[in-house]
Amino acid sequence: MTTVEAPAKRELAYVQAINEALTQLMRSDSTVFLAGEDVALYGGVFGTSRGLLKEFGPERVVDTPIAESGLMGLGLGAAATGLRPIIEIMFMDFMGVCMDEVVNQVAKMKYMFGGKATLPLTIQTMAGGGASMAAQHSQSLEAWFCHVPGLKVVMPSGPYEAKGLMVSAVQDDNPVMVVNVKTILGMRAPVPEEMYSIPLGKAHVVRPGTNFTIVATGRMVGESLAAADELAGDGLDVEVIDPRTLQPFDTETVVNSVKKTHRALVAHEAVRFGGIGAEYAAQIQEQAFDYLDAPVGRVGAPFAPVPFSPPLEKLYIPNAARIVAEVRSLLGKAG
Amino acid sequence: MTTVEAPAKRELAYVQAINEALTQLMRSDSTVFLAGEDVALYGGVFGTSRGLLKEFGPERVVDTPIAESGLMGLGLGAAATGLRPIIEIMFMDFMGVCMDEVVNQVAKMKYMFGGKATLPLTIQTMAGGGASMAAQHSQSLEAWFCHVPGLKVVMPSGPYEAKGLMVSAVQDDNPVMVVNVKTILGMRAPVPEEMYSIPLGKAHVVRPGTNFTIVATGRMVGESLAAADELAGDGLDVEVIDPRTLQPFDTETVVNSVKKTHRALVAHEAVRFGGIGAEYAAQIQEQAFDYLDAPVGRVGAPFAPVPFSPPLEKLYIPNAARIVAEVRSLLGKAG
Amino acid sequence: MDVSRETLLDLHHRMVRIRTFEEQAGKLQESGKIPGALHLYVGEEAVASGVMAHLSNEDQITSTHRGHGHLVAKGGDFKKMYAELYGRATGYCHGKGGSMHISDLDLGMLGANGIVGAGPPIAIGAAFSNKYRHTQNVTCCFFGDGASNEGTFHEAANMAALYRLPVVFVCENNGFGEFTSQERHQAIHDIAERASGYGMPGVVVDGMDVMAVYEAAGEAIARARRGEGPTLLECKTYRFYDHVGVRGMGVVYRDDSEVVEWRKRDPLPMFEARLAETGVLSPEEALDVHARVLTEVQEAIAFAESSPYPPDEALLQDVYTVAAG
Amino acid sequence: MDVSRETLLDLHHRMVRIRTFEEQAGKLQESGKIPGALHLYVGEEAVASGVMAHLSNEDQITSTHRGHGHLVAKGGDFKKMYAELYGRATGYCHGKGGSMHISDLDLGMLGANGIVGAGPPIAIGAAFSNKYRHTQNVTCCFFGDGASNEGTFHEAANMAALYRLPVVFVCENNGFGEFTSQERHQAIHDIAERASGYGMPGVVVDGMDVMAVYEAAGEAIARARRGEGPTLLECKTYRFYDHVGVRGMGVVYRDDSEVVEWRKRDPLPMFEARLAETGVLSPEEALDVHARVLTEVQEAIAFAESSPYPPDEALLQDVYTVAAG
Ligand SMILES: Cc1ncc(C[n+]2csc(CCOP(=O)(O)OP(=O)(O)O)c2C)c(N)n1
Ligand SMILES: Cc1ncc(C[n+]2csc(CCOP(=O)(O)OP(=O)(O)O)c2C)c(N)n1
Ligand SMILES: [Mg+2]
Ligand SMILES: [Mg+2]
Repeated sequence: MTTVEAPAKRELAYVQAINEALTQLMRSDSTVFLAGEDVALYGGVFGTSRGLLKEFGPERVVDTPIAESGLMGLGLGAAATGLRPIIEIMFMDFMGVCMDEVVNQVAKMKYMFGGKATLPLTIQTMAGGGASMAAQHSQSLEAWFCHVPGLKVVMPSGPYEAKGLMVSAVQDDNPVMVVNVKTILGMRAPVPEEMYSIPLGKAHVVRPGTNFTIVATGRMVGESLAAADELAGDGLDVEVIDPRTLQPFDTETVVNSVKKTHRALVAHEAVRFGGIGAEYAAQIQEQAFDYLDAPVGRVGAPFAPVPFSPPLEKLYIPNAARIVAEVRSLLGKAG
Repeated sequence: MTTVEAPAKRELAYVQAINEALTQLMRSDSTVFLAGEDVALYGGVFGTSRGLLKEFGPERVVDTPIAESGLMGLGLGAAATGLRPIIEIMFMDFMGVCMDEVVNQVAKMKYMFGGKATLPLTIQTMAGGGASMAAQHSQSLEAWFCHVPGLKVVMPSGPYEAKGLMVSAVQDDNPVMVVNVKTILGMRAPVPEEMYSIPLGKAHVVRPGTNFTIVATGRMVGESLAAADELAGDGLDVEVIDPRTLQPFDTETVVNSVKKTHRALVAHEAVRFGGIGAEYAAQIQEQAFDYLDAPVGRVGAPFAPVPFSPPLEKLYIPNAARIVAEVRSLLGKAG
Repeated sequence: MDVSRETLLDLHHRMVRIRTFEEQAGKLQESGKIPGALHLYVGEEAVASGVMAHLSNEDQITSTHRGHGHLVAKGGDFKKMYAELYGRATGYCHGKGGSMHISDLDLGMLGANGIVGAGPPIAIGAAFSNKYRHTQNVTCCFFGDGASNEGTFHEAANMAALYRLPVVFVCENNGFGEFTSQERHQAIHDIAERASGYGMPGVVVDGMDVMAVYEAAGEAIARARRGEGPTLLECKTYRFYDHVGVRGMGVVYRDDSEVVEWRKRDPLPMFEARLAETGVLSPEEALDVHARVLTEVQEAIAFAESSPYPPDEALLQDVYTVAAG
Repeated sequence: MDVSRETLLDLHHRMVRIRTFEEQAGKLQESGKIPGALHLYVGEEAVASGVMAHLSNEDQITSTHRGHGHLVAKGGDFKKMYAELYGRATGYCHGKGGSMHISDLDLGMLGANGIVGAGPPIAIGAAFSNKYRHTQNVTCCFFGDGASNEGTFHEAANMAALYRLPVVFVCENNGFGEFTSQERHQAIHDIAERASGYGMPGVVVDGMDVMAVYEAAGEAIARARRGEGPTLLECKTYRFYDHVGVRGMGVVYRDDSEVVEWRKRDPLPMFEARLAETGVLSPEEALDVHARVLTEVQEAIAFAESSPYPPDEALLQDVYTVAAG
């Protein structure tokens, strides 16, 4: 298993990249199993586990009742007794029905037990809006989990990250939540065929730039690249950074970038108020205060549940245009 | 019912202030009822509802099974059909077992229904460490709920706030979470005898000052006042602001203060990473960037679960000394 | 039990309304006119109709992700319903909820719900409120066989029995939770067996026979109104289409033959045959009903399609109740 | 069923160990030496002892907030236990967990738990693992009457029965959830009645009679080992002291007379009388056992009190597993 940063030739869709990661992980380690609702016979409602039942059988690819607390506890109990579970919570919006297991049990068991427990547990879920699925099937709640000591959180921005981060998550000996983004499951990109990992806790400079830094997560990485192209027209040379791992956050890479560019903005799909962007912005101004020529901006969803009606939802979800607008207003604010 | 800011003569303990608020609210409105675990016969494990069963009877003071999802749903269904419930979740750490009801049902019903629902629901709970109750009975999780559109969140810093904010919460026609702090339940202060309210969304300048702003929540308000006294020795004139309502946050009062003092720090008991202090710090630097002479600092708990062992827990929980140290280091950082 | 002609025709009318609404909704979604996910109620009409015939607008129901049928049976307005599915400002939720959150509090319909198992806790709250306010009203909680495995059902059922709340738990056992058959999600055959564990009666009824549902629901609801507490009423039924959308044959998780078998017991033709035999409603008259309802549906669809989308300002409205004045 | 002398003495020894550990722990807390909340197991010793006598260190248990008795019965080390209650570095959790999180994974004790109802989901995970790894090991899940109303129990019980997992749900029905009596938190008398709703056998046993528990647990555990799936074993017992701490008389939520009645059935003297009658253990020999255990306990307390608190660095250690090298 190697770490490959240079993109390969072969292209895969995001959903296929997840599927390939799961397949290779289960081939390489017999203690890895997948459990979730409709992950086996149906292959996952998003298709991420298609074909796994056939190859690995019902002992290792497990359809569960609709009982997320039981499901998450199953993962915890199995992880604490020598297995390497992958627990799928279909939509991130459903974390509420197993929140105690995630936050009070999974995240804290090791510390409460004085370090004795080792919990190689991966929680896989699907976040984001844009599919007209309304308020209970469209949320991005990663900020909650980044606030919980004991958890790691990753958010892949494309197929390459989807596979590499899934491999890293499953091979890590800690509970890791993999927050995939449902609206970019069809996105295609080169993905190496071998099982590679992407180091947790290291940000990726997606687009190098010299005079503005955009830190973007998940789907907003693509939107930020589009924004960067447009802003190039303003003579702005934007650096786009994808943290890849939201917790632990690679402060160093981001702060070094801002020390170089003197301006920054954080973009995510989650609600802006109390989103992870608040933490990142706070850290940037704490550690690069004397380098900042403008306040650290933030782009996120407005303070409302995700609406169903397509035009309202379109208005709700951050995009390249809003990022461009926010960057321009920050330049206006520049001291 | 009046709004009284001038403190009265009579003193009450924090716990008595809550009890008096509940009593007066139930006397004044027959649609108000209290439900929770051991709130009736036992009077609440913290004593907040002592005497209520005797005065109002079992129809209005309801002991429930240990079933927080059912309990929160009971509050929601009752609120949606004309009652004004107060739902007690004994420890804030238990929000995980009713998280879906709070976040996907209570918070979103009104919006999802196009505004038709009115939900005068109060959720009362107890946060904070310092009582050697370990990782699952000591958390401060308010940041989670401040990130959820549809909820309001208040955090009383003393007896006066405890009564006034409880009254406002119950009289508000929206879901309001009242986050009390268990370690200051014995704290005494003057509390008016009549039923008064404290306006939601308005911060309180607890201590006026000219050259440094500390925004502190809950128990950290008292710690910040102590810190301010000590810092006065450094020739610093610290303004201490208690937001009282965490969501919606009174940005204006805080930003105006910082424009005057040019320096700020946010202090809370919750874990620092991803705490509400991140949002407040991000807002301050966004809206007062040109006035800041130093980065906005933050004091919060380190990135670990709350430990049981008293010396470790003492080390874990933020206090006046840590606030003083952080303020001094910020002055060092001053540009 | 002898049932009045009015009631028989009313039950038939409710079923026709649901069937017609859903068939058209399915077509509209397949043609791309309705966004998002639709969970159709086709095949299960007898359950909602048989229960709702006993309820007034002051009686509440909680629903599920498969909620259109419940709202239609509760008296839902086709225009506002289609407009909601279309995401238009004229919809029940002004376009903000869509299929999974369609609701009408004025009819006591406390909302379709996107979270499986979310209904029971809300239902006991409404029932608690009915009791607290000394009304005779009842709350009916619809939930699926899949939902019966969620902890929320357990907690709510226990509390309902403990407090003797006026609630009826109506389990729509259609044999599947999404794509997982009942025998693959629980080790029991009758979900009603769970009732005794809470101290409430459990009843199993043929969910394809609207009269059977009407009768059993009547008893459970009357019992609740008398203050004798909750009942768990399991209705064995079947979903003719797929979990989401229309397609439902040639799927990996069930045999077409099973669908064919169940379709032989389609609740609507079965009931219409009975109405014809007993001379209550002739086949011609039945066709009339279908035709009238279809016209209503078509008018409602036209209304929805000609309705505006919500204005941009709506995005931030109704997150909170703003104090009057 | 005839039980060997060794087993009888072993059961007695486990009960004496629990009783002595708890009585002393209670005193230490009252004297302010042990911080935080203690939930004592006094009165319920027969349950943990009768179950644990069937388990090896490869068999797991999940526990509750009232977990000392479970860990003692599973073979817990007095020194590490008291040191943990004292919050010392030498404790089972290096002082980080305390009473509510005391655990020893080496003994298969997956932790006391501060969250009511948290055990069952974890237990089915361990049982799933036992099955997955093709072991013959069993997981016993202890939970209270109050916890039986949490949704987590429901979800775990359904999954255990569905997958025929090697788990035994041991309900310690001591008649109260905190300060709420069973009749005030559920409308049923026997929690074992809930078993049939999941498709597993339910058994009620006298939780004050260690032999009865031993026998019933033996059957349920053997059944699980044979791969025949879970059992719900309800043990009727009583908590002699208060929910938290020692005081338990003159409280608002129960009559002293009730406590007095139950104390007449104190599991330890009852069993000792039986051992004396049957000539297995004379009263004098029994006193010897108590004396020896008390000495152990006193040594352990001395060890705890002379142990250091965790160093400051410990605060941030063991939040995560750090990759070796
Ligand atoms: C808490 C939660 N888990 C999972 C889902 C995804 N989901 C939506 S419908 C459904 C199946 C529900 O089955 P059942 O309760 O039998 O209702 P039916 O669809 O058969 O009417 C599932 C698993 C969800 N919406 N909420
Ligand atoms: C989720 C949750 N709700 C409430 C509590 C508070 N609490 C601690 S112990 C307890 C009573 C538990 O009763 P039972 O399960 O019968 O166990 P017992 O104390 O009788 O042994 C309660 C309500 C908790 N710790 N966790
Ligand atoms: Mg179903
Ligand atoms: Mg109990």
